[in-house]
Amino acid sequence: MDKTIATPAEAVARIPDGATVMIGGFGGSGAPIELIHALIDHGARNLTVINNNAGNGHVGLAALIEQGQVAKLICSFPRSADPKVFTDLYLSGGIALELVPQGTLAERIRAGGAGIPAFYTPTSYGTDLAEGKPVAEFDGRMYVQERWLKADFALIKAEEADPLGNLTYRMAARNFNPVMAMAARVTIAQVSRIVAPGAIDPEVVVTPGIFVDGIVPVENPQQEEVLNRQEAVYP
Amino acid sequence: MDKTIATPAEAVARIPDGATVMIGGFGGSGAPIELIHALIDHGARNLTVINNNAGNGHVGLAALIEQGQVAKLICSFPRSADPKVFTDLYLSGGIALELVPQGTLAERIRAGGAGIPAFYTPTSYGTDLAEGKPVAEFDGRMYVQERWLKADFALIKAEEADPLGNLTYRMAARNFNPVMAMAARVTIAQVSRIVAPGAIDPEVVVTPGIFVDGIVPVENPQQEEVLNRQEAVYP
Amino acid sequence: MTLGDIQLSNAQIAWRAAQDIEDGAYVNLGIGFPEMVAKFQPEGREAIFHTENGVLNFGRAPAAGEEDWDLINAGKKAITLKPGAAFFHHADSFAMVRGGHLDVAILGAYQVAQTGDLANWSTGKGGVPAVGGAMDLVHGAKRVAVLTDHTTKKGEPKLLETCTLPLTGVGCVTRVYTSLAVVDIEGGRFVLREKLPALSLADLQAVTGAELTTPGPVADLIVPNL
Amino acid sequence: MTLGDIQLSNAQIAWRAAQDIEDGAYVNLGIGFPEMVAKFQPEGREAIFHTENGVLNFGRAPAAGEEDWDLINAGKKAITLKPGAAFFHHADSFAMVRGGHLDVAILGAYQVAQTGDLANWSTGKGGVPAVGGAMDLVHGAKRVAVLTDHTTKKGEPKLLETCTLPLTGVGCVTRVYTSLAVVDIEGGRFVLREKLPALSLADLQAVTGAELTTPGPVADLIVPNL
Repeated sequence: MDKTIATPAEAVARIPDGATVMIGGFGGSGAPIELIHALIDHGARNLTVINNNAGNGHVGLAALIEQGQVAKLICSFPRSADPKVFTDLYLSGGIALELVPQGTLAERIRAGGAGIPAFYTPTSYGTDLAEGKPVAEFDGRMYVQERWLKADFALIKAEEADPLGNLTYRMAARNFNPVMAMAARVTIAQVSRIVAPGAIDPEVVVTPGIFVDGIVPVENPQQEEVLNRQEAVYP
Repeated sequence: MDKTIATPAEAVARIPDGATVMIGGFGGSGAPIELIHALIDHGARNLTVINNNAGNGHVGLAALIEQGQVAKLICSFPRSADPKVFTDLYLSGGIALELVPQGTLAERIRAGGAGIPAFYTPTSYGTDLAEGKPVAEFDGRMYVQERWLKADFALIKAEEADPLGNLTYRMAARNFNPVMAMAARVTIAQVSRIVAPGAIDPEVVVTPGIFVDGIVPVENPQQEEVLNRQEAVYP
Repeated sequence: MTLGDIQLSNAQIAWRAAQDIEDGAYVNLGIGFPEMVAKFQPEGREAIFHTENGVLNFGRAPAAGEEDWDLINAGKKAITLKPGAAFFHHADSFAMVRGGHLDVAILGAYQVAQTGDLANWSTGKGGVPAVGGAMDLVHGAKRVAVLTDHTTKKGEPKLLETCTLPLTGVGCVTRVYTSLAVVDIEGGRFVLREKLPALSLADLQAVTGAELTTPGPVADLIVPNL
Repeated sequence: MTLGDIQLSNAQIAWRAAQDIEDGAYVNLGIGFPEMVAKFQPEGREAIFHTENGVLNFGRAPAAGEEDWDLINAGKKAITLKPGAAFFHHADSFAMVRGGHLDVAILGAYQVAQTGDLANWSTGKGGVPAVGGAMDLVHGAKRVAVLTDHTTKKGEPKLLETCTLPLTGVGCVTRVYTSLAVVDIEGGRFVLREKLPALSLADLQAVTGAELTTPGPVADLIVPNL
C-alpha cells in the first residue's frame, strides 16, 4: 500500500466546485500552504471552507478567499494581524460566515470523524451563538446541542508520514489537523518527509493511516507567518 | 511540581467506601494490578467499578470482586477464560451489572473527561441495550442518546511518566487508560519508570499531566495474563 | 445426502469471505471464527486489520512462548505487528469504527434477518450477558458481513424473516457467507448469489427461514479443501 | 483627583491576579493583556500554562529572531517550552478546557454583570464578529477571573447589573480584578474585597454600575510599581 501522490496539483485535482473543504492550521502554524496554493491554481470555486481563522495577508487561505473561490467560511476567529481580504469581502456581502466557538468547532469536527451526529456542550449557552439550537438540562445545568461537521476533503499539514499514511506533526502545528483528518471523505496530507513503513514507532503515530487517503511530499514547506512577514502574495 | 506517590498503598489510601472507580485495562493488558491489589489491602467496599471486563482468574479485578468489595460493575464484556468469580456472584445476585457496548463505554468515558454531558450514537439503536434511553433522528437515521461517565478515582497503568504526570503507554496496554485518566476527579497512574521533566519528548506524550494527579513507581509490574497462566491468587 | 456431508467448514467459509476483501481494505474481524479470514487473503492483496483494543495493522500470532501479553487483539489472543502499525486509545479506536472508517467488518451470527437485522450477542437465556464491540461494529463499517453455518446444530434456520433473539443491530448486514451459500441483503430481501453446486435451490430454501430471491444469476460456491 | 491619576496599569492588574494563582495550578490566559499574568508569578510558585492551540507548559517568548512560528500560543505569539511540556490536538485541548481540568482561566472583559455574566467577544456594532475560545473557556475552568479597567475609556462602568453587549457566558465569572478594586461575584451580587486606598467606597460605587456589597472586610489593594 502506498498512498503517496507526487504533487500538490495532483492531490487537489479532484476537488470539485461546491465542495466542503477542511483546511488545517491555527494562524500560520499547521496551514498546508502548498496544498492551498495548488487549490488556487486548480481553481475550484463556490467552496465551503472550515478553518479556525480566515487567513492572513495574501497567501494561503487569505489568497484562496481573495481569488473568490470561497462562498462560505466556518471558523471561530476571522481576525488576524492582516485580515483585510476576508474583512472587505465579508463586509461587502461577498462571503458567508458561520461563526463557531473554537472548542465547539474542534468537537464538531471530531464528532464528524467519530460518528457522533450531535452532542451537548455548555459552550455558548445563553449567547447569540446558541440561537436556534436545541438546549437541554443535564444534572441541573443547561447545555446546547451541536451537530457534527464533515467535509468532502481535508487538506492538512503533517511532519512525517509512512506510505500507509501514518502521520506525526510538528509542535503546535498539530492543532486542528488530526481531527480534520478524521472528518473528511478524502484526507490529503502534505508532509515534510515520507519514511519507510515501520520507521515511525507505532507508539508515536498521532494520525493512524486509516484516516488518510493521500500523502504529498513537500520537503521544505512554506510557513504562513514567515511568508506574511515577507509580505508575500499568491499567486 | 512532583506528583510522585511512594507506594500503591499510599496512592489508594483515600478511596472511600462507595466510591466510583475506573480501572484501566482490556483483558490483562493495561490492568494496574499493583494498584488493584493495594485497593484490596485497603479494603474500601461498596465500590462501583468501571472496566471493560469483569476480571479473570483470582487476581486483579477478579480478586477485588471476590473480596466482595464491588457492588456494581459497568462493563462491556464480563466474560473471559475464567470469569468464575464474577459469574458466580452475578448469578447469585451479589453484584449489579450495567452492560454497555464497548465503543459507547469508551465514548461515555471520553465525554466525561471532555465536558460533554450527552451525545448521540447509532450503537445499540433498536436493541435491548437502548431500552429507556432517548432516541433522535439526524439526517434520516436513528440514534440513541448516551450520557457521560465520570468517576471519583481512576486507577490506570502507564509505561513512562515525568514528575508532572505526562504519560506514555506500552503497546495495546494503552486501551482505556488515557480516556479514564481524563474522566476521574483523582487519577492515579502506576508507571514502570519515572524520568526527569523534559525526558519525554512533548510530541510523544499520550496523556498530558493535567489529567493526572498521582504517579506511583512500580518497576516491574505484574501482568494479569501472566499471573493467570501461573494460576496466581490474591491475596 | 445430509447437509453435514457437504457443508463448508468454518475455514472454508472464512476463505470465501476473504476473497471479497480488496487490497488495502481496512478490516475488523470479530472474535473467534471470523478471525480465520486473515489467513486466507488472496496472493497479492493485503488488508490492514484493526482491533478494537487499539491496534492497526497487526499480523499473525507469535510463536508459542514468544507472546507479549501487552500486544493482544480483541479476543485477548497474542498478535504481532506489521511494519506501519499504530497504537491508539479506545475512544480513538471506536471513532474509527463508528465514524465509518473501516471498509469491512466480518462478524459471527446467531441469526440474520432478511432486513439485515443481526442477532449475535445474546442467546436470551439468562446467564451473564456480554456485548463487547459488536453493537458498535455493525454501525461502523462501510460493509458488514456475517460468517455463519447455514443452520444451527439442531438444523434450525439461522437466516430468517425476523430475528427472535435479542438484536445486535437493525438493518446492518449486507452479505452473509454461510456453510451452504453466499447471500446478499438488498431491499429487505435475501438475494442468493452463490450456492454449493451439490445443492438444489429447493434444498437450500428448505433450510432457510425466509425467501431466497434470485433476481440475477446464482454462481457455484466453490472453495478449496482446507 | 481623577481616576486616571490613581488607577492601576494593565501590568499592575495582571500582577494582582497573579498573586492568587497557586503553585502547580493549570492556567489559561486570554489573548492580550491577560497574557501578562505569567510574568508576575510569585517567587517559589510555578503555574502550568495551557494554550488552546495544543500546548501545555509553555514558557516565555523567545528572543527576537529566534521564533519558530510552529510554536505559538493562541494569540499567535511565539513561545518556548518548559521541561515537561506536551503537545496535543485541538479536540484534546478543549477537552481540557470544557472538561473542567483547568484550575483558572483569566480573561479580558467589555462588561461583567453582578450575576457573573460576561461580555467580551462582541461590541455588537457590526464589523466582523470573532469569538475564538472565549465561550469555551468561561465554562471550563474551575475558577474564571476577569482582568479589566474599572470603566471604559469614556468613563462608563464595566461592572453592571446586566450586560448590554452580547454575552460570552452566563453566570461564569467569580472574581474581577479591575484597575481600582478586586470584586468577587457571590450569590448574584458584587462583593468588594479590595480597593485602592486612595479611593473611598462612595467614589468606587460612583463608577460601578451595580451595588458593591461589603459583607466582610475590604482590604487595601496594594501593588508594586511596574
